[in-house]
Amino acid sequence: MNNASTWQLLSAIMRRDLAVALRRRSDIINPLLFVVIVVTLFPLAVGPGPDILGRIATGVIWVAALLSALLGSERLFRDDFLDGNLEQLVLLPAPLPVLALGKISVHWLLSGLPLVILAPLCALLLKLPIDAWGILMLTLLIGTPMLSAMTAVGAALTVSLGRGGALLSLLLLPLFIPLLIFAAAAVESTLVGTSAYGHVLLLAGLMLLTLTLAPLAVAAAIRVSVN
Amino acid sequence: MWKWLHPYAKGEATYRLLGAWLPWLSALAALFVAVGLGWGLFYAPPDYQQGDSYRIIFIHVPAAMFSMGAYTGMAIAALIALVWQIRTAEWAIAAIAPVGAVLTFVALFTGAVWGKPMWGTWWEWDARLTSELILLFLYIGVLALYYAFNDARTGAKAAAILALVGVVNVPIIHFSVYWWNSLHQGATITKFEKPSMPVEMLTPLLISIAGFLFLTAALVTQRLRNEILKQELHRPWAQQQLGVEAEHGV
Amino acid sequence: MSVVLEAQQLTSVRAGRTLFSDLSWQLAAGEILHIEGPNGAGKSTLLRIVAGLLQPLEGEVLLFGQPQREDPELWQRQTLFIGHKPAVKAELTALENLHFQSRLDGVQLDDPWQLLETVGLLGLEDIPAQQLSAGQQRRIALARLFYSQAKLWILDEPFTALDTRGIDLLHQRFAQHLEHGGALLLTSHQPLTWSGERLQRLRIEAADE
Amino acid sequence: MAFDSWQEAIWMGGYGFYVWLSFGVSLLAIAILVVHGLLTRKKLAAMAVQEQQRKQRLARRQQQERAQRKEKGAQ
Repeated sequence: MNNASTWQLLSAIMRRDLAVALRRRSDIINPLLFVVIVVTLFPLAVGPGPDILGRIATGVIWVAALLSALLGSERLFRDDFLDGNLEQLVLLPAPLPVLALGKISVHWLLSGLPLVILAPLCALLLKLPIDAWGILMLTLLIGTPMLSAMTAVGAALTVSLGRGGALLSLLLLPLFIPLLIFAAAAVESTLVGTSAYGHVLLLAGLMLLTLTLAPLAVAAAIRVSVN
Repeated sequence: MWKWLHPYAKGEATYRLLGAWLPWLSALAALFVAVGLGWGLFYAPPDYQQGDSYRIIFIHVPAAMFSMGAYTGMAIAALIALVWQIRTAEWAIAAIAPVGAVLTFVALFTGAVWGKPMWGTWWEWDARLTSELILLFLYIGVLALYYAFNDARTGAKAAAILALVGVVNVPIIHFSVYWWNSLHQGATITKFEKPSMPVEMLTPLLISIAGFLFLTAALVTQRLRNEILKQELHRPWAQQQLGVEAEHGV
Repeated sequence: MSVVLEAQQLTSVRAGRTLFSDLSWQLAAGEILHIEGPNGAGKSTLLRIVAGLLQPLEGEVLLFGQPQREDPELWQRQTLFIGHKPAVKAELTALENLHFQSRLDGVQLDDPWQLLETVGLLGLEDIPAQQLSAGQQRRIALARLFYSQAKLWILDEPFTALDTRGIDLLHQRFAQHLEHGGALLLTSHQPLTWSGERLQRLRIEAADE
Repeated sequence: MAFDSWQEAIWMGGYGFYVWLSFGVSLLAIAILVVHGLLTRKKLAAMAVQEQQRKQRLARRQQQERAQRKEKGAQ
């Protein structure tokens, strides 16, 4: 008889995911390096003038963040699927969406949060005016959990395919559009001196909605994938 | 509620029912589309501002309407497939998605062509065009996922989940794109929607919309019938339908 | 003997092929059910249905008379499933794997070292699992059986990659489990060295249309 | 009729190219969809025939085997 409570199971799952991820540090670092390299390429492509760079900085950083989220998304469920832990996850006596949210949280902790911390460096490289750094980090802080949750949906849907890479971006990138629009607009409005309060509020609302619904979709997708 | 129907009988019964509808739907579609488009092309008066270029509206607006409508229909089928595990609903996803994708393409193409005389460019980041483009990506995503799996049932379920995720996102994407458009292009006015339309233009438009409704229904029916046959190909009734005499008890 | 597990008219269709239909059986406490059949007959599918990973097209599975669908959580608390894939994290050591796995199984391990010794992994405990052999990884997975309190064990090819000593060890553990009123459902290509009437055999073969 | 002649109707006040391009491509796209549906049905029929032939082959082989076994039994 397995008497573990949902919280005990959730904490065990999260601790194990953390322990595994910390053994494979390159999986954490590579997507971050990817962002830095993409950001470095832009000044080389469009010229280093601060007016152009400052204008496109937010967009570049956000698009790079979206792409790096895709890059790191396979890590979410691929190993669990291959070694059989995904089916054991389904068989745990706890609501699967809760466990899925746990896995999403760990993924965010190791991919989203470092990106937020890295943002000032990217902003510096792209000559984003320093007044906008704070709001850029704030939008990333609100937006990256959404990225983790949405990529989890896509990763769970394609995990049993083995070659999900290109398909995954087709599925996910259209769904990232609202996030991209509102995050960029928030930074933009700060740059032109108006309040970004409304945008941030909207982003926060979207984040709550995503974090509520995405775990349900992830759970359903995992059940389909372990078939 | 569905238990009383034998699972093997469901496919055949649905197939026959759809077969009874198909000629009527096709006839209605042909009639209404022909009348609506013919009237719109030749008998409706020209627009006082846009001249005759506005006639694209008779195909653009219905296509745009049912590109969204088909997505909603697909999402409803997805919900039924996931909650009640009804296989016909799973197949309906595969039947609706290509039709919706083509309607989206039509809306996108006509919109772009219309943009040339209106804005002087083949592609304008207009709100409706942009959201139709994203809708096209969503359709392609559902189709790609559906056919990516070896097991048809797994593919259908995965596509159903994606369709539901998409339908939650479509209004958000739509709103965000319109809002983004107003932010960046305050000068360009979306000319697709007219505040008021004279009756001589509205009547053919409504007929055309009705025609596209029947057309969508007929196309989906045709594909759903194919999909049922494909999944039940090994059953004797399906082979009979396809003109193969099934042999029993060798 | 009380009936632990009951299958009622199970039918499963995978990729358009009927694997089995109208399959019914009972499994009482203290009994083993050995599923036999050629490759692709649907043995694993049947096990996964009983575990709750798959839904049968028709029919139902009952545990202590309770249908699976009614309370899946209770079902998961009473059963233990080990499939083809060992569910061992390649990056973690044997000890860490046991540590996390036992927590997921709701068990506080008093002496993990004792357990490691039982399954013959003592001395290998701090090597990442990916550097161990297939049989050793299998042993990590099967260590779950030595603390499990679950009433029903569902094991898909448990002897794969094990040496004779490992197989003997498993047999001993199975005997204990049955004595304590547990039930066991398994597939295996190896012959079971099992005597007596506790062993039931069920042969499934892909049904022709 | 909003036009005086068919030439004018095709000319569409100078917008003819855009209007007819839109209508032509749209109808073509829908026609492709219809034809694709019809072709799919044909392909399904071919697959059904194939499957039946496979079954017949299998049945014939089984019959042969049975006959051989009988012969052996007789010997």
